[in-house]
Amino acid sequence: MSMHNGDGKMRVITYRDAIREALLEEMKRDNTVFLLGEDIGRCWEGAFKVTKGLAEEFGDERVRDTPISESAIIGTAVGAAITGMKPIAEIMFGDLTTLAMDQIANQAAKIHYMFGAQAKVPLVIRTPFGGGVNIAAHHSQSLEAWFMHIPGLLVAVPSTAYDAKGLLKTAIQGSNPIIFCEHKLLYPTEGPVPEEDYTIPLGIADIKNEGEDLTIVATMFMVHKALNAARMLKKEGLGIEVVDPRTLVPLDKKTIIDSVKKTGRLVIAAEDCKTAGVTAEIAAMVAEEAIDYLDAPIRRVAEPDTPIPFSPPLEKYVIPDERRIIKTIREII
Amino acid sequence: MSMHNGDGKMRVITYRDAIREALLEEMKRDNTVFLLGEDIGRCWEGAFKVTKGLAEEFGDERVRDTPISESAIIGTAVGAAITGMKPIAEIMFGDLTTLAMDQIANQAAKIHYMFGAQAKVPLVIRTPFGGGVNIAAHHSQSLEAWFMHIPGLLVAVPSTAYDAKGLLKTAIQGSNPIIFCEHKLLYPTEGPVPEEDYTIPLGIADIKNEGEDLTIVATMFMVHKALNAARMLKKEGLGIEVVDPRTLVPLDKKTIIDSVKKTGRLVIAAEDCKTAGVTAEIAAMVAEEAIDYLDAPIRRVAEPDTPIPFSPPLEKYVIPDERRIIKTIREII
Amino acid sequence: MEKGKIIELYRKMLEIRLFEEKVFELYGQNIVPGTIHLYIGEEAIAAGVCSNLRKDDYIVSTHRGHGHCIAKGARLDMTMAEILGKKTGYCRGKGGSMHIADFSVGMLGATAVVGAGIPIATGAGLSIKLRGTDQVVACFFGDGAANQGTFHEGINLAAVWKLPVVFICENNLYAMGTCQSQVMLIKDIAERATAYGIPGVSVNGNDAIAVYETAEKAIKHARHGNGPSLIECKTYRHKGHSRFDPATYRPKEEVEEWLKKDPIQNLKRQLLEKGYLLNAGMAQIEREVNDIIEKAAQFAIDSPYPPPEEALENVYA
Amino acid sequence: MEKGKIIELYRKMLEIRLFEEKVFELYGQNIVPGTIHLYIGEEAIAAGVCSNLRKDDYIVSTHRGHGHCIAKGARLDMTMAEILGKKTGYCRGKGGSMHIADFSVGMLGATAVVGAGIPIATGAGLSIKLRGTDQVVACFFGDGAANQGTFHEGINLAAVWKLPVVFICENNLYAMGTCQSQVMLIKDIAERATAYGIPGVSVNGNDAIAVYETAEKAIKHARHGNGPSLIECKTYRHKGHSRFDPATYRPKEEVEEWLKKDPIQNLKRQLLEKGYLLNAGMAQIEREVNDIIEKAAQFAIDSPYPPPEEALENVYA
Ligand SMILES: Cc1ncc(C[n+]2csc(CCOP(=O)(O)OP(=O)(O)O)c2C)c(N)n1
Ligand SMILES: Cc1ncc(C[n+]2csc(CCOP(=O)(O)OP(=O)(O)O)c2C)c(N)n1
Ligand SMILES: [Mg+2]
Ligand SMILES: [Mg+2]
Repeated sequence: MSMHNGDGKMRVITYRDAIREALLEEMKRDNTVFLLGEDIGRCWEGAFKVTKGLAEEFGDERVRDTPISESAIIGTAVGAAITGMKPIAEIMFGDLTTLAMDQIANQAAKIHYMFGAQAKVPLVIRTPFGGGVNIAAHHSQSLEAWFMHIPGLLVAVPSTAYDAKGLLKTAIQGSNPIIFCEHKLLYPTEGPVPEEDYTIPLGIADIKNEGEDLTIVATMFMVHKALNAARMLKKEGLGIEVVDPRTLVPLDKKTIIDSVKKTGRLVIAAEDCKTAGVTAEIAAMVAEEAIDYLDAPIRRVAEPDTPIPFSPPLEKYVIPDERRIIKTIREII
Repeated sequence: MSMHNGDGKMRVITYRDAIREALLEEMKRDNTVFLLGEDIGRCWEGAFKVTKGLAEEFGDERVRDTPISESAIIGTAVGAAITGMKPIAEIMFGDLTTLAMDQIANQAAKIHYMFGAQAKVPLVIRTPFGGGVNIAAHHSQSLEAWFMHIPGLLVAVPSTAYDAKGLLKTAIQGSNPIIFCEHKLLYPTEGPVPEEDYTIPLGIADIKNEGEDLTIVATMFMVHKALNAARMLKKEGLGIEVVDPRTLVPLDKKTIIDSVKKTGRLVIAAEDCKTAGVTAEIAAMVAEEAIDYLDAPIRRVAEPDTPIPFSPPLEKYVIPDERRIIKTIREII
Repeated sequence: MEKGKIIELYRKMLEIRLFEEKVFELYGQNIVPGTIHLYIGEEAIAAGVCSNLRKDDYIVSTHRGHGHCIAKGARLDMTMAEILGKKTGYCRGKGGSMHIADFSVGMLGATAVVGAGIPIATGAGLSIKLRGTDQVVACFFGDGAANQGTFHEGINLAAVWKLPVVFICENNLYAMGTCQSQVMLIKDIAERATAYGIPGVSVNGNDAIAVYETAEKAIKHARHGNGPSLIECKTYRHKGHSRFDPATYRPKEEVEEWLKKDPIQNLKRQLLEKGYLLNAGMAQIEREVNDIIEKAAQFAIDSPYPPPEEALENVYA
Repeated sequence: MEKGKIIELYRKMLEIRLFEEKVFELYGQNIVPGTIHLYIGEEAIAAGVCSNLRKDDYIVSTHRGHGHCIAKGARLDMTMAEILGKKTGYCRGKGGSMHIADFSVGMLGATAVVGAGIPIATGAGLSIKLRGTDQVVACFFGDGAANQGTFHEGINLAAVWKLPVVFICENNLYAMGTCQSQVMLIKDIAERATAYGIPGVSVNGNDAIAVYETAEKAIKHARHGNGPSLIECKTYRHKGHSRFDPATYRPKEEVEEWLKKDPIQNLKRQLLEKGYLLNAGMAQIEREVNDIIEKAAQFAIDSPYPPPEEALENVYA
């Protein structure tokens, strides 16, 4: 884990609380910031309780419960964003961004460009992705790759409480639409977070573990599985470098390539379906820009191309885990 | 151009007519096949006139004009498909699939799996992608990569009249949901098409030009630009092999890899935005499975990550052309 | 409504109630994976509507779908097995509670995407029209779903094409923690039928006979080629929205008032008053229902999980 | 409506008409890239509505948006330049006819996705409410757009939150080749307001004064914090849907009848009858308008295209 640069104190808090703190601090700092989404208000406080206490703190006008109208949630946020506000929209499950794809891809992401830079769209879309809690095909997907493919949109994929808070604050302070991808299983995970104010710039990868023998680029919950794998392999004397891009757009190609130059071996691990997923872009980028430094084929660890099944043994089988990471590493080392 | 295997006569017809013939023949063969979409009926006959004459031939019940309700178009098609019909839904512009992404990705593609194979979803979604006619950011995108990333969905990307007809007939006769991607600029292009009945299996790439020195995997309209580039480079004595996958799901990895084994050099050309696009998956696949055969970095020719601008010189600048293909080839040869 | 039918209706409702209570009990034992949306309190709707349907008619269901399954005639054991993620479940464990289906009885599936079933029901209606049969589709969805774009697009299309679909809005006043008045200005969702030029009616969703009779009319209307209707059934869920929801956002008095309106107690009272059933008959039905539910639960519990590699099957047909 | 205002209204409508005729002429000369959706025949709506708006009020527009731009006060030269794809256009050539915007006069942009502007207008209304100003949003869209999910979701949300948005449905009876009766069973789209609990009214969209007065009421209603309304303006496009559409799907008699109801001839007649303007005054206005349009066209024609590399700019702010 990279250390915070400031010299302020750290506390250990959850990823969930880190996100909530970012919302809270930015709403205090800037009264054009407001939240909208389904059941984020005082009755429910978010399906994952991320907005706990915020309606009490800021009132129902700034923490707005909406109807079940995903398209209108994003469309409304776009309209507010281009007229001076800074909306933060929550889509309750990442799978439901499908209902708002026109507003996300065609409106939010393109307005600044299409209108010749007359308007800015400072819009944050928060949504949880990922499987592992047995809620099946409509509530477990990881769709980050779709959003990487939309020019004009930024994509954040924090894996720790520290990264989540710092990146979210940057996102809120920014001027561009950004999809802020959270992971259901990360919410309760804990990590050190500074007491003082801080932000993390977009597009700076974090080397979560240093190593000389192989590079794993991992995102979201897979970062932790990669770190576990790295720990296990360390016992065998293998040094695995775990690179967490933290944002997919912009992507910190340099850190990834530098790591590959050092280790000569690359595994990419993400939880989404393999074909045309997050791992594809990173593999392609390296095959284009750093192939000569590779001493072995690139390997991808991802979900097989199936919907997420419900039954626990089935779900466990498709979501990549430490064993698959280690098995994959052994294939090329 | 690969030749048709039968010994029947060929005629030269347009890509548009080839698609129309496939629709016509399959509607004749199977009366559960029907069409629905905006303005596909007798008043307009499709925004690109693909359904010309079909309402006259089969009546308004089987060639159904719909309201401007993309989500209901696909949802309705799904409901019909799981109850014994074979709908072919047209989405007037590929950019508007964004409005139906839940029905496409979460319903059509997942129903067979989620319900434990109780239901089949024999649904064809036809839609035109691509730029080049100055209709800007909301009518010019190429979003094939999104669909590749949806397990349960098939993806066809025909580049010629011959491929379009043969693949569409296979798609209609099949039992799975498939997105049949057409390209606006291909509609008027002509090519030989057999008079007799034929189909083309999914997942079989076509080597559109043989060569020893470099492989270009190209899709849709880029196939033709790649062929032009190959012709120009032939004069310099360079043999460029142009591989057209014809379907992205399933993807004919073997033909691609065999070509790379032969040439040792790979350029991938598609019209969509580069990041996390079609070219990413193909590059990643080769970097995983055939990296040792490469004598040079993989190169991708794709749109830069921008929305499609309106003004002709701007649009021309972002859509990859022969010059960019040749320039890219020279970088690695 | 004749006596025999009412008793059947009662039995169906009881089946749903006791099934759901069993699910509740099992998840107390931690053997139900994921989340669960219980239908307790809303039984009169599924049972009242589906009692009008033939086996070859269709229904389209929601995340709160166990009651719909049972009312349409799905087997209790295979339903329970699916909810437990077992290989013997309707979807071989791939779907679970939120994605259950039984095509053999015309139950075209639940979807966990709120409102997504509406155009699918329209499509089933279109299929009926094109195939020229006289089947009917009943499409269930909640008050929350009535604010989805698919409600608008799906119902409009069914209206324009005069399709045999009955749209049934189960208005339990809440969508998760959000009460209806927070998200729409109208009181009766049935009013939205006006926008599509089709009949719309609100009915007491806790009165099984009223639901039955209202649905009967709409289903006949549809079966005779007169197109869709919208029926709003006012009801209430007795439990929280899902597994861990204590539902503290609902005023106590409101909850109490509605618990008094329990649809099963309602119908039971009527049956006893009319002398259609005596206490002994009641008790017997309860015993019988209890019995098949115990068996279903045991079947589900005893069934194996699917082998992990099955996760890779059935992506394509 | 007072005399001066009516004359202004007339001038605005004429500006739109002659602008569109110029566009038509220019694309005959093959210097308008892409497709074009002309507003000819519908001028009374944009002009009638926007005459009630302040400069700091907002509008949201559609693929048929030139009239909205001009009515809200956008410059003719920069509008024409955008349509021609020139660097001097409002969007530096990046947007074109279907994606034009002038934020300096509160024209928040056209979208080429039918219906997509509706929730965006709701969002502008929310922004007004949160910022506590007394601005108003007018949101234009077509009859076809009224069948999009966004219509339902966007208007409902504006209703629930009582936002200052006036939804204006320009019902020109057709969406491309599809006539209204093919895609909805109701005659008056204004009826759909009922579904959201807001006022809905249908008005003759070819009568500029009627549009003005109806919009005036709705805009005041919104400005005073009483929430949104839906106004349906019945109208007709004189030309085809887009560039190459001969519009043969429309019955001849229908076309002829509507051509007689030309909104500009209508208002001209009234102005002459009331003696507000004499023939000479009319002619002078026409000359003046013609003049600025010629200048605008010349400006656009003379302007350079953007340098190609600008395609890569402005993806992010
Ligand atoms: C489109 C969509 N948005 C949000 C959710 C999350 N969610 C699941 S159930 C539910 C509430 C549904 O309310 P309603 O339609 O009234 O049905 P009820 O649960 O009351 O039966 C929500 C918001 C979802 N599954 N789908
Ligand atoms: C969502 C969507 N579907 C389809 C289209 C293609 N299209 C462009 S304009 C149009 C008709 C729109 O009709 P209407 O809303 O009545 O506006 P009008 O053109 O009559 O002014 C259609 C179908 C589109 N741009 N967006
Ligand atoms: Mg509800
Ligand atoms: Mg219209």
